[in-house]
Amino acid sequence: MGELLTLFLSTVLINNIILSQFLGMCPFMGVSKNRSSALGMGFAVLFVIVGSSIITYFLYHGVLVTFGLEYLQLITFILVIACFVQFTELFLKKFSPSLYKSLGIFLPLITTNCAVLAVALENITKKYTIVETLVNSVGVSVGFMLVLYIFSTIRERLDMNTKTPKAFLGNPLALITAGLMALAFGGLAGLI
Amino acid sequence: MQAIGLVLVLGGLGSVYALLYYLNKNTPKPEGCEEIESSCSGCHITSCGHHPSHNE
Amino acid sequence: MKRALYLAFFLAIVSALAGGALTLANDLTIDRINANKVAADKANLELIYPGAEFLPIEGFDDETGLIQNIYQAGDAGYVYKLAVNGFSGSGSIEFMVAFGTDGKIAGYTVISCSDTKGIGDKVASDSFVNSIVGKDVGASIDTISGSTVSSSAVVGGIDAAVAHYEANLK
Amino acid sequence: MENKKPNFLQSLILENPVFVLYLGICSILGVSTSLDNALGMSLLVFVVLLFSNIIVSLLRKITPNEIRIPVYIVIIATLVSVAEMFIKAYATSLYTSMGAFISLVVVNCIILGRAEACASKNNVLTSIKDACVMGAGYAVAIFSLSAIRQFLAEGGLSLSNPLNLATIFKFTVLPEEFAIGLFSKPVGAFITFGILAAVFAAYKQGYEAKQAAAAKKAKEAK
Repeated sequence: MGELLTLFLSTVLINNIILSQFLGMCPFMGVSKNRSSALGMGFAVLFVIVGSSIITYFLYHGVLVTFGLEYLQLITFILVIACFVQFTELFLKKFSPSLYKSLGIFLPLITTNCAVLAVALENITKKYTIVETLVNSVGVSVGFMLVLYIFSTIRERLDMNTKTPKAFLGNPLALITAGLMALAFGGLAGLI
Repeated sequence: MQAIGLVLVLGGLGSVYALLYYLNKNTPKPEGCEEIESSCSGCHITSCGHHPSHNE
Repeated sequence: MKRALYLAFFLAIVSALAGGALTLANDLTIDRINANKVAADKANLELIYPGAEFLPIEGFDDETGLIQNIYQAGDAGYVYKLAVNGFSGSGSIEFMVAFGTDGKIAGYTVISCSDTKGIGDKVASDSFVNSIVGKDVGASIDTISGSTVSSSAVVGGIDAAVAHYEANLK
Repeated sequence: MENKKPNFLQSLILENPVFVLYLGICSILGVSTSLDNALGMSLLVFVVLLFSNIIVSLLRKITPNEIRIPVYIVIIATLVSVAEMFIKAYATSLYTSMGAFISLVVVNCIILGRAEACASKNNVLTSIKDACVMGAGYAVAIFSLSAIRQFLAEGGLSLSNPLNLATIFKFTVLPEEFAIGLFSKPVGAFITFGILAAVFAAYKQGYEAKQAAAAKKAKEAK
């Protein structure tokens, strides 16, 4: 149990998907304008990463390995993740408009998101068991949401101040702030 | 044996993806949500569903 | 509805063709990749057992997930290749440790270490190597002060290898 | 200076896919620690972009319009898988140093973006030209970022041929103790990228201001 906790803590804080693996930068740059959309994005990513990690895990060990088709891993994972996102959006549209109202607008953004694919591939290359796969995917999504939320609170203030030089407005300043956050998160490395 | 597995897996996934993508595009958004525009600024990421390229 | 079926059929064909192209590329490169895999480790294996004949042991199960591969070096002993989570993230230190049939640790070499320069890479320092090689298999190994995270990760890896060795191969 | 089309060099900076359009940031930040990676990544992205543009523009007449994007995603995934196999077979050192970021080129927004914006509408020749321009823009971005980060982190630059590891050139200027290890870490990546993006933005703003001034002067002169 302790080992799973270390895995969880290390994926959330130390090997944070954004700050130390640079993945999920596209949504990070685009959607972190305000806190509510950051949270919505976080939950949408959590749902998609956990769902597609489970499906890809069983698809790989169940189908690809038995047929000896490991080299098809990349294309099958992409198709599975894309199908999963489309299915979720379709399901939300049809059956729960309220949930669609809060999460639906983020789903199209995650279709070809680096983080989702990277987690699915990592579960295979790191030879994780199903429990570790779950812990890893939840940890990554929580780490993603945490950094996105913290960043959106900072960014709201960033856009308000008028003294930033014109060239730095918008994304360049956001990246430098992300660098400072990576420095802060780097301090936690000794935790485990 | 391998070839059958390949055609089954990829053909199956491909057709399911096309079907879901097509169905998804044709199901209208639920009534209260037409006007929600995502807060992301006009970016150039074509893979994002909101990118104009998806709804020609 | 007919249009949807046509679209589904079209993408199915494209995906199947893509699979065919991948199979072709795979057949072209698979033997070279496997040769590279053994070659990559052979250089390090030679450091421990120069000139020995190495047999990769397939299908070992190891729940720690740290053991990458195991090689049998003739009748001299077994060499474990491990990747442990050092200071800078998962799999940041790769090393090999060898257990001789005489019950002693026959060798320990670091293959790659991407931890912080000057701190993390002390796990490859001669003092640390000498503190491991020659010890009995299963004897306790102390970590390096100043780079506890990296060295304790390595020691954890060695313990996992010892556990597997004593359980399956001794 | 009337409002002429920016020459090739200027368009590399003005519409740089990475620093101006912010496409493909994930792979660039992760890989740009050394010039070898930069060379490997820009070649990989260029080759995949070139072939994807060619195949997409060849198939543009028969791809049904509704599922354009899914077809492009399948094509790009296949090309990247094939490229990954060949890298694993012939350039193993590159594979170990770039690792996971190779297969992440599949979701690289530049390739899909160009396939959709350009290749699906033009003939093969324009698509090839577009792939070269975008590939060059990507290479400019990743080489400049990697050069700065490697120079600061290791006190010098080195480039080796990925196929046989022969060092093409290697020089160290700063002595070892002046090397700032921070720049090989994520912190350095973010900050260097932010500053470079600001430099590109400043150049673009300067360029547009000049254009606007020239256009105004031309209008007054009339």
